Amino acid sequence: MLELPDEPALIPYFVAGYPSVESTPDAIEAFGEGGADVVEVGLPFSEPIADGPTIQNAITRALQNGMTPDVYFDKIGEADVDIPLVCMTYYNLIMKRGVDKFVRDCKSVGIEGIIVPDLPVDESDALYEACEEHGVSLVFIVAPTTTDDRLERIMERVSGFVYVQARLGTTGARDDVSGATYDVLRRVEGYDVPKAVGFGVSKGEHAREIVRGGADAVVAGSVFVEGMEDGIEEIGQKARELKQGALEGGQEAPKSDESNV
Amino acid sequence: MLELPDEPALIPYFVAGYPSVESTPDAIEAFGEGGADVVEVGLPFSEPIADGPTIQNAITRALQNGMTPDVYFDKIGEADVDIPLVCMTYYNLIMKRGVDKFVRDCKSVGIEGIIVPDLPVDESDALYEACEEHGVSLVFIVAPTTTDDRLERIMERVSGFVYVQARLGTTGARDDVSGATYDVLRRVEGYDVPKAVGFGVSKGEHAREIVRGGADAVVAGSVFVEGMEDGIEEIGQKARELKQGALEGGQEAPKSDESNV
Amino acid sequence: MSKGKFEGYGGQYVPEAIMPAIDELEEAYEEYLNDDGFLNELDAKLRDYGGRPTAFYHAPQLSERVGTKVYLKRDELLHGGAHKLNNALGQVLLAKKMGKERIIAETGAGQHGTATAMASAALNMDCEVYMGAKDMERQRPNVFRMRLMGATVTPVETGSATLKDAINETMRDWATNVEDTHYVIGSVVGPHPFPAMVRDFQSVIGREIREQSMEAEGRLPDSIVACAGGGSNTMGAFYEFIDDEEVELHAVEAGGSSLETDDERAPNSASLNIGDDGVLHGARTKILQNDEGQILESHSLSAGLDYSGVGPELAALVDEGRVKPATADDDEAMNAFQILSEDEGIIPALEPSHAVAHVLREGDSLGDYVVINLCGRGDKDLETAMESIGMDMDVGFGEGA
Amino acid sequence: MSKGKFEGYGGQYVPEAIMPAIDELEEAYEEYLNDDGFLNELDAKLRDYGGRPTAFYHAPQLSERVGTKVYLKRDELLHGGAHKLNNALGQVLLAKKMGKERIIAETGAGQHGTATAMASAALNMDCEVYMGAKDMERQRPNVFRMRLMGATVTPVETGSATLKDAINETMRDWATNVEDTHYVIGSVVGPHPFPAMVRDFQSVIGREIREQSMEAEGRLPDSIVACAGGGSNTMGAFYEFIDDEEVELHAVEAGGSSLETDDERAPNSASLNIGDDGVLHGARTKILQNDEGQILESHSLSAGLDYSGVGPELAALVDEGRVKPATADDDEAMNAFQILSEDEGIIPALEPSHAVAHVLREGDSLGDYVVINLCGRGDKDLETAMESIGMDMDVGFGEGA
Ligand SMILES: Cc1ncc(COP(=O)(O)O)c(C=O)c1O
Ligand SMILES: Cc1ncc(COP(=O)(O)O)c(C=O)c1O
Repeated sequence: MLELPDEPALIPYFVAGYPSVESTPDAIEAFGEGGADVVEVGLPFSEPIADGPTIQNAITRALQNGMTPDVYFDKIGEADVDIPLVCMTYYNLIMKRGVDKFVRDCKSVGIEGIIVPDLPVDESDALYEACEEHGVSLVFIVAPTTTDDRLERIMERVSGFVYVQARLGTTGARDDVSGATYDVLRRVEGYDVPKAVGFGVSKGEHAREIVRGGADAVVAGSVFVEGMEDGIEEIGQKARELKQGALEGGQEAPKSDESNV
Repeated sequence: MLELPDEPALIPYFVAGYPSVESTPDAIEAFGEGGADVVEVGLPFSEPIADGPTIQNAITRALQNGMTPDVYFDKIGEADVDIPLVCMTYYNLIMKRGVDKFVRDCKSVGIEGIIVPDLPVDESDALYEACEEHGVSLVFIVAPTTTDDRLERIMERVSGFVYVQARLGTTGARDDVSGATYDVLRRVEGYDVPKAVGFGVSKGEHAREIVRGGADAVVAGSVFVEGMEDGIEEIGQKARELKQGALEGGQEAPKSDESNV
Repeated sequence: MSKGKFEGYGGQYVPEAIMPAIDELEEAYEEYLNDDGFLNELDAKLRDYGGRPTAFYHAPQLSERVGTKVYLKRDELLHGGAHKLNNALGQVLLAKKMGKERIIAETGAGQHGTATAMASAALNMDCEVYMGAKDMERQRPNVFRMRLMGATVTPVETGSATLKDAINETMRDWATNVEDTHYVIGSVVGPHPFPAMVRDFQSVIGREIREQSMEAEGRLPDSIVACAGGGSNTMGAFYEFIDDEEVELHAVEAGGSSLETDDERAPNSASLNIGDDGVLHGARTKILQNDEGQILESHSLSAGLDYSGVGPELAALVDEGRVKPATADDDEAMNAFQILSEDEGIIPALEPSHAVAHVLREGDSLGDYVVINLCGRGDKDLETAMESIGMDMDVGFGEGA
Repeated sequence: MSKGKFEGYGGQYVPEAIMPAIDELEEAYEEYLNDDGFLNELDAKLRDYGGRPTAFYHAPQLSERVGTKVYLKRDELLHGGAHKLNNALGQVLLAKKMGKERIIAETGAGQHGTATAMASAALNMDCEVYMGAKDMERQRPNVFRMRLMGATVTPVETGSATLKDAINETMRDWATNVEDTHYVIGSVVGPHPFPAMVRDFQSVIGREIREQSMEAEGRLPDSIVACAGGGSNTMGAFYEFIDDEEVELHAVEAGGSSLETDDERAPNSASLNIGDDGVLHGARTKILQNDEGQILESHSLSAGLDYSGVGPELAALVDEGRVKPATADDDEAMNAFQILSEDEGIIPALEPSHAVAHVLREGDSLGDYVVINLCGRGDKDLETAMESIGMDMDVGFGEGA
């Protein structure tokens, strides 16, 4: 099962197979060296309805490059890192492979958590059971629009961390932190699971604000995918910036015990 | 009032203003010299629904050349011939000028008959009265489809000659004489008015057959209009051919007294 | 002996060869228009094939804009997209009863030709449509539609190679093949009995308006507004109400680019408004002509109104003061086309856009309750509109709006 | 907790952000679909604006050709030219009742976008339509129609820049603006409650068929045949008859150029026939996918059928054996398009041409009395047909037939 560190964590995301199939393990390693605490590795699906333009384009390119589930597991297996990995993909790929097999394959290459943006808790029975059985965390997203009763149900099943969607819309780097972020964080703060905030995070400053606002981790994707064309060093540097911001935010934040009242 | 000669007559038709406005009186004279007994001079109307392609095109050109009713009467007035003239036109031009004035203008330039292909006897009251008053013949067309009661009514009003339409359709030179011609001739033979056959006559041979079949005259138009571009001499020669055919037909025909039984 | 006159207009100014066929047609028409079997058969075709009754729609946004209650009589929903089918079905069925084997028709933009091709296909009759060669070039999709439906489309190259010439040519075909052929005239024009017959076949529009109006509003409208080319949708909408003096009848012609004419052309099609007495295509009526009686070429943005004559009965009704003539120019019509599209999501043909334009201009002076006869849909006019509205609407193509 | 399942198909596979809106929609839909006020208002709009009931036509020539009695349910006569308006009016009216201020929709060829733009104009709502940039190029007239009716048409440049991508993009817009925006899905696809709701809005077709069938023939048809893209006209025609086991229900998909697929594309759109279980656009259903679960690009001559998924309820009905799946390929559809045009003077859209093709092929094995759901007219397809039928029909242009 997935565990986040005690200090504010950075969870970078990128698309396996982009910019190339070969670069996939390197990218994971570069993130590790850049201070990432967990790496979310996107398995590309042809209809990425929850993703913004940057990630959509990366997905299209990754598919053209020949990225498939088999190749995905192979390449991830090649990566030499200690930090836990999370698989982000759409449900059809999981269903097609067979839910149980998919989870086992994840486990076998060091993937300890799964996020499926088009699988709300209501449809998650099969995947939840397989994850439980194989000891893989199932991460759910909580959105600004999530109602109280939905939140309750999500929290019953979530493990590893809860993915707090910082704003309505799709993935994509933004220039500011949405006010909605703090509202959602406040609503989940009573639950005993780490909170990771994503959707729009692109700067150290964002990371700092978000962690100061009560998050345990920040997720950033588009900003890394954008940098990917420029080479692996770039993403290491961006990772350091974000991790640094998160750490600073952690020092400025009220103690979680206090905020947990 | 219009009178045909005793011998088989030739009635050529052409469009005033085609090929040029100036050629109009010359054409009339050429027909006279070629042996025509009456000349039918078409006053061009923009919507010649009863005419075939040859005459339609001549009409379009004549209008472009500036032929108008005023010019028509002027030019006809310039022609130096002894034979009677007939005006062929569509009813709107007559109505627009004023029926009475139109007939008077005809009379004043030596036009002794009027043919209006879109004016069936049923609509002819006004024109009939004006023609009667000014001593101009009103020529009607009898078609292969004309019913007995219509024939009766037409024959009550016709004068000068009755225009026997040789076939269904529109004006235009044809290669043979329609069988319908003889049927119609037979139906009108009991009436005491000269019979002129038109629609499709183009050769001396046709003229001969038609007159042999009982006609007193042949009307030919398209064949002359076609020849008109080649110069005035051409039409004189064609006229002679047709007149010759008609005369031959007359010699071969049963005496009209006999056929009138 | 002259027949089918409306206060002197109308009559039968056609070649003798056609007269017997016209007499025969008149007889058949009089027989069948009082024959329940025929009428029931026609009604069934209009319903099951054509889609009658057409809807009667209170247009809320347009009403608010105009400041009076506006209903649309939705003959654009008729099969084929215009009121033309009412007449084509009636005539083709009549021709079939008469034992004719062949249908001919003229067409300008292709609407009447399409309706005739449809009716002929539905009733399994041979069909040939004459169309100006120039019009064929401009209206390829309609040419294709007619051919798809099995009609022969024959180009007419004479004259201006447009509607007028196609009518002339169809008359010629008829004069040639009159024995087995029926000429389906597309509007309330031509020799008697066509104006009366086409009116009768179209007057289902007005009968439905009366019934739907009573149901929707419990009363007759203050005004009925229709565009007039030849005037068949006009007479179709009006005829039922001639004796209801309290209902104003507005016939809106195409004002084109101007009401000024010269010796050869009229930059409009406003024969009811500026035409004068003459004979065209078999009938005496108001026509656009010059001082000598030559017919002027008419013009309008909307092909269906682009005609130099108008139905004789409509001419008579205008002289009597029963029908009020009006015009809307090209720009007003195009503007009305856009307004109705945007207000109600109904893209009208450019022809009835003239009627809409009149209502937009006259507003509540037409009364509290106005019916527009929306006699055709605008799909056929999208090209024209794209050209006319131009870049404003077009600029976004392929790059967001 | 999973909802809206049809034998395991269906469900709600959407981002969490949208789930509350979907729950809200489901509540509203359940409330209003039992609300007489709402239903009466919708019925009135369908009648006065849309032109319902649509005709029910016994096609004599086609029947003779097929050797069995064939009726056409004429939804091509609906305002806009296809059945799509039934659903668009229903959803936009529902959204208005729910207090939404903005309508969004995806469109492929432009039919559903046009219907949504129409309904939005009629009900005075803002409307934005997403359309693949490539589709916009190919369907300029429909883009123009939507813009005329006041809709914003936004090109989607991602992926293959066609329908699939437009759906993805509309989902994204919805996920962003879900609070004041309603997404009008155009077929019986997407997450619950869309498949059930769209079916309910379309099922007026089947209710009319029942009534008209009893009136015309005194009994129900032996077979009802409809084309299936997403399957909304299909479910609309079939739903009323699910329990009438004696009525065979045939869903005809686009066989395209071949039923063989490779790893990236299906040269067909036959998901009911050759697709398998998967999740696409919010629902579990039969989809065209490769061994890894990537969605295959579908293909069909007819843009409206060109979709890689199909409604979940239809998938379930096929598994149960209640609905018989079939295909007609591009050539058969084009042939049927021509035959119906020529036989009856009705030019069908290429989509229902597939249903016609099936009837032409199967003949009287479908029974003595067959109804085809003629869900759209072919005006939009004339270009495609001109290209495909080509010179044979084209050769005469400008030089006589
Ligand atoms: C939609 C529409 N409206 C009007 C007309 C004009 O004809 P009429 O004046 O006979 O109604 C046409 C002619 O094609 C037409 O297509
Ligand atoms: C005329 C027509 N028929 C059918 C369809 C396919 O949709 P469905 O399968 O939902 O009826 C479309 C889609 O645009 C269409 O326009």
